[in-house]
Amino acid sequence: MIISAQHLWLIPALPLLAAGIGALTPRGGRSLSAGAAIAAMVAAFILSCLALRTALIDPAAHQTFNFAWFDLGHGAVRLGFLLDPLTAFMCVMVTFVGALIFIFSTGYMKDDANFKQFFCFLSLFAAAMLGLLVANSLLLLFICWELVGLASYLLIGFWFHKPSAAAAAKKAFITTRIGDLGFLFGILWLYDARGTLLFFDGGHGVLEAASLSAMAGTTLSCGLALSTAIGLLIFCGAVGKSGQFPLHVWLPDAMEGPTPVSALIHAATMVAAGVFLIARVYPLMSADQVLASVPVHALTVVAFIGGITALMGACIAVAQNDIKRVLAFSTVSQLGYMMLALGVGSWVAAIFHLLTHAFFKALLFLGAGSVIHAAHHEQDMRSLGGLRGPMKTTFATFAIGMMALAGVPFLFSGFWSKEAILHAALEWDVSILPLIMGLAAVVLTAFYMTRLVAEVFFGKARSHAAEHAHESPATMTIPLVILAACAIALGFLGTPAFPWLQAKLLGEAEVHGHSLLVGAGLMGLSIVLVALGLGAGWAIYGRKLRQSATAKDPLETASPPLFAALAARLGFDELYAATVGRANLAFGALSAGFDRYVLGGTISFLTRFAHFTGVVSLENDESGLNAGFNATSEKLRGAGQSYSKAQTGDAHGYLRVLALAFVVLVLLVVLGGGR
Amino acid sequence: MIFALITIALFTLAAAAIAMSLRNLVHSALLLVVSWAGVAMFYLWAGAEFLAFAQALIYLGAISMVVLFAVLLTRRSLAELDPAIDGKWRGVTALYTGGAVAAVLFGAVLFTPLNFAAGPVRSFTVRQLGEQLMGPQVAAVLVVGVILTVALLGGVVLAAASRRHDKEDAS
Amino acid sequence: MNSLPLLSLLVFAPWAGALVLALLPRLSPSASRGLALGTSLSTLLFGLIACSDFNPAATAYQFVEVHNWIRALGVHYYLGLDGMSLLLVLLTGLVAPAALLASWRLERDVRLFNLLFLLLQGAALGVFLALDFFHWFIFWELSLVPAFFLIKLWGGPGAPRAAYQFVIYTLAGSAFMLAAFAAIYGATGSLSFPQLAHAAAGGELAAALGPWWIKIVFVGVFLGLAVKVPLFPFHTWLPSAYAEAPTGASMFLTGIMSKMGVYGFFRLLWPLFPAQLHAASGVLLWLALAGVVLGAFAAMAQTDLKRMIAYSSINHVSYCLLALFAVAGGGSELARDSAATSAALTSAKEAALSGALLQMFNHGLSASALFFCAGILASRNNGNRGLADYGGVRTSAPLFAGLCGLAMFSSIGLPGLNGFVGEFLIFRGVFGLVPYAAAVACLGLFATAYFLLTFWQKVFHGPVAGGGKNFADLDGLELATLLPGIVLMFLLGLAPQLLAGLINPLVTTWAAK
Amino acid sequence: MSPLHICLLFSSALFCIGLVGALARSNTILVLLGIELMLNAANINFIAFWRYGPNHADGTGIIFVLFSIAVAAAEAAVGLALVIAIYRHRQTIRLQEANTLKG
Repeated sequence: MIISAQHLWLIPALPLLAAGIGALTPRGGRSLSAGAAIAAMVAAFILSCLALRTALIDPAAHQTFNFAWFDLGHGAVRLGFLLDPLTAFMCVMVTFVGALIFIFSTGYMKDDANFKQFFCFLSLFAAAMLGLLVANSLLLLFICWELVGLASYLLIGFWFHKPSAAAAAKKAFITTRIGDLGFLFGILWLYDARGTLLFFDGGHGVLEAASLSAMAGTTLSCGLALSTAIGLLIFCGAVGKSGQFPLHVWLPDAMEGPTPVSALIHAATMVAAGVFLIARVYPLMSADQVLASVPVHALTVVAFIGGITALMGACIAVAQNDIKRVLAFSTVSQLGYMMLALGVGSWVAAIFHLLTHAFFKALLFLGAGSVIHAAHHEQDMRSLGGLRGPMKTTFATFAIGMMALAGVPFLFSGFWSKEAILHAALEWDVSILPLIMGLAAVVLTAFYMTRLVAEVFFGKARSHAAEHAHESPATMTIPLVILAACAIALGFLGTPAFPWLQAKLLGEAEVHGHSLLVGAGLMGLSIVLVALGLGAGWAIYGRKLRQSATAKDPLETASPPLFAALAARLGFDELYAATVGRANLAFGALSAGFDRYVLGGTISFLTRFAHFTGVVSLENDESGLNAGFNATSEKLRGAGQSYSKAQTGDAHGYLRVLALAFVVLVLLVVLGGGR
Repeated sequence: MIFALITIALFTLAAAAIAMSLRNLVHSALLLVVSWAGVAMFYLWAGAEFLAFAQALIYLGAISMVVLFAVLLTRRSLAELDPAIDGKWRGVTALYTGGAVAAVLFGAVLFTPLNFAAGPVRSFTVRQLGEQLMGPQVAAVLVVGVILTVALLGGVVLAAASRRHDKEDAS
Repeated sequence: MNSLPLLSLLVFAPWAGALVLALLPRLSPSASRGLALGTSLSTLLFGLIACSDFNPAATAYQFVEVHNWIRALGVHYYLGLDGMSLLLVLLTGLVAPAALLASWRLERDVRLFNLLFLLLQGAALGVFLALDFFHWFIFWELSLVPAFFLIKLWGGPGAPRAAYQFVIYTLAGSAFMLAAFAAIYGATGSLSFPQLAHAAAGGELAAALGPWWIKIVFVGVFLGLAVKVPLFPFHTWLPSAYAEAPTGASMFLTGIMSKMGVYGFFRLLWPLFPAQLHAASGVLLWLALAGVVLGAFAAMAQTDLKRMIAYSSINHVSYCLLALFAVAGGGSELARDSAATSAALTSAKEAALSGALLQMFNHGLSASALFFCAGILASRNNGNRGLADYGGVRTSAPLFAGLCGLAMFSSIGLPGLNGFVGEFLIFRGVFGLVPYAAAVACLGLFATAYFLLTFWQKVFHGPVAGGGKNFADLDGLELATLLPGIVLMFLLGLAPQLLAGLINPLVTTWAAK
Repeated sequence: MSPLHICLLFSSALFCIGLVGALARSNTILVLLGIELMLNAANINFIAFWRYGPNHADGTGIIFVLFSIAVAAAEAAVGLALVIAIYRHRQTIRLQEANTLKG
């Protein structure tokens, strides 16, 4: 069976169907809902593999299938599907990780009342995510982009009766929407400039040479190239979705959702969508590279944002106590790495890291989920401890994930992908700063992961829940084992000696292996740094294990203000609440007040004025005068009332006024000289 | 011709003026009937025979009866008389207002050059009238018919429903 | 093409129903409900017949019925339908029965309520189909009378005041419009929209009125329409009127009545005064932007659910006008490379206009659904509509929460639901014509998401509290009211071609002007 | 002075008499009758202009007066019915006391 671009719609359609089934089954249909979701994911995985096979036949080709969505004016709004190695690899990863997490969820969510709904939302998410991957149109991509946002919203707020979960869901949606507005604006600009949003359309697409040179050749009044401006706006969307500085604040809070959600959406797939987006529009982002004399290149901004995020996320992760929050900030940091890779010009390194990260971070989250499940939803690692004994499988797999994340050399996939990124940063000739930030983050990553493992799995159980923990069921451990295997194996897709993945992504049919010695100095340095981080972590947390849940953290004892600042996540939430949030509410109150007092006041003034004239027109109603000025007139009704004062009910009076008015009118006309 | 016109006018105006100043309502009403008859004569004079007939039928025949009934129904006793003019102030202002309007109207009439030829009396036959009414003006005739029907119903309802209103107001 | 006087049937079917209701004073409440619903649905049927016989490729008026009416004044009985009218007729056919179903549980004076409602529906349809100012205006004003009584008699505690405010405001606006059309009639002797539009395109209208008068006349017509829409700052009657009206009337007011104003802008103001609109578009654009942004932010500060939705209604309707004003302005201030200019401008105009038309339909669906949901909330909790009066409703009423959430996300403009397509096209067009306006309007998008999600969070999420306790989920009747709209939201979100196909040729013609 | 002038003066005078009557009298019936007089005055004008005007043949004036008379009849019927209703209600027909519509 050959899967080509025009069949690609099947991949997102299958989970969508499963979501529909999930939505329409009655409350009792738990197994139907979950079964449909898993079956759809497995089927989508098989289709994705077939698509990958098709894509690898000619990696450089972009197979497209475009169609008109609806008529608009002389043309139509067109959408399309795109099949190339990037799409195919991402699809395989999403469906594979997704299927495993779905299976894990059947165990994890077994006792939840809304079990069916959970799988419905998960399937909806998978459908949207896969749609995002196969899109050949920025518009279709944006549509799916928003839909994954919706699924994320629904799933973060899955335990909606918890106020914190409800608030976190809203925060996630709103924060990413800020970025999405920039993204939307970029789309509008691109659409306006090029008249289409298709990526590849036989030479007319926005990512094709003619379009790119036209956009790079247009200079705006501010000195930026058009492609830079559009690229930066699109990057705004990626900043929001991928939790980059300064919009990263929603991602840690998103851990309010069930752990499989954190694993799937907020670690492996959705948050990486921003990276995917930039990789997808990479020709556009890099179109301004040919220009020497522009104030800023789009990719430079990406690199610095990525570097800052990588370092900041890693710093904050050091001081977190909630097991999922540590992992969340680690995700922020790793996404920063990917952005850094994109920025310094190696999008294949970014995608490589994206793929490996998806596996080992999903593994870590599911491992954390397994721990949390076993410890009756105890997430604070100060209250855990000593789980190495009762939860052997979880511990082993978690350790593999931890080593992959920390970048332990040679055996683990994280090492190779991180190495590719650092290598690219080294070769970047604009600035050395991103490389330094990346290297600093390497140390910190190794450090905080050691801290995490030491606190959770070593020492003695520090709470009742931890003492009674036992290994999770097979539905949960089997996915862990599979993911752990992948976390090791995946690294060998892209070693410097045999960069198969990179070659395929770049569309090179041949694999040109480099020697391990290329960049060996950098590799050596990073190995030393990893060792440093691991050693420091073990020295501080491993040798002298925590004795009780209330004991102070060694770092806190060493430097309380720094630890407090990091634990408070550098105060970003408070900053935003004090500035953006407050300004927002203030503007809201201002608008309402404007409506009520200024407009209402104007009308009230007009009313009073009308009231006044009404009173004057009535010769002999003095009480009206007093009443008129005292009465707080109620908008127009007040005017009506004051005019009604003229309504004396005296028919003679009316007639008299009528007659006299007639006389006056005629005299006016006559004395005024006719017309 | 002009003499006839002036006679009719003076006759009508005199009747109307006296009617408006009499204290006895019944007398007033009767004099008004005379005045309406004067108007009917004017229509005859002007050559609008059908209108004269209509005026006689409606005003002299119908409205006068209604007025008399109303007068009789609303009086507690036949002997009771209304003051002709209710208070000095009201009378004076009425006269001033009327005088001002009259001055304006007379001025307007007298100072407007009206260059229409005073041709012979041309009659307008009932047949012509009927054709007009049933032809171009048929919509208006329908509307008038509806108005008359509604007015009839309204009159009946108003006169008949008053007892219930009394009760409601009392409660 | 059709021997039946289809459009007359459309307009007068509801009135015939109202007449029957009026003549049968002893009709039982349930029978009158059924009769009203049936009559109301019949307009949907006629609308669908019109839709199936409609030829989208022809941009002229179709199913035209012209009869001499008052020959002396040159007044014709003139009905006709084009893509825009068809869209709104279909919308009326959808929203009105839903609103009647929403009022099914009303107990007080059922017959009178249904009678007034049918009158209102007939008047609205008349506005959408009439092509001669004379009876167009009659329909326009007649829609006020039943709306006034519906608000005043069945509304909340503040209803009488809100109803007076509503009527006085709208009447004041209409008075200006009537005077303006009297002037037009005096100058041209014609009241038929197509004729006048033709005259305006040829410059004869301006010549007949003179340069000074045409401005005054433009302002008069503008005022009449702006109050009805309402355009900022003529909107102050709206929040209380929408909030105090009974649920069914709120649904109709926001779904149909506000569209009457927008329709007027497209049918009257733009074709008749293109040059004046062009000249004024800079100012008007800011007014529409103020509606978009301030409407959304004012909604954020509301604590009463219905007032909040009312303000969001201002925000959404302002998008339509934003698009129109941007198109009328023509994007002339843009400095572009000349080769691409005209083609790019035209396609931006096409996008903005289709967006505006689609937005009218979409907002009709989503806002009426939201008002219905607010009505359900209020009806289960003694009429309390405060945001703080509820909590955790989703726990006890998941179905209701889900459907209300869909309506809400449609209103936010989530892709995949109907709201997105219209808003995206409007933004696309406005960006191409007046980029800064699109940038400012983005604030409105953000605020809309913010306050609707706040509403959702406070009412549906969190621990069960207040009115959320023992909240009964939707029953069959409520489901029947809500579900067709929700299904359509999905359908139109995924296949906008269903509507776009009807209006596209028309829009293309407009944009080429 | 042409006959048309005389006709117009006649109608003006009749109108003013009606007006003074309506203004001066307090009896509602007489006020109504004053108004009837004013209507008659207006009718006289129609006829006068029809008689001396250029478009004699189409009879517009006559038709107008005909309608006017019809409406006047309706008005009189309703007006007098109202008077009777007010009288029953308030035991008076003095116009000054019928001021329920006072704002």
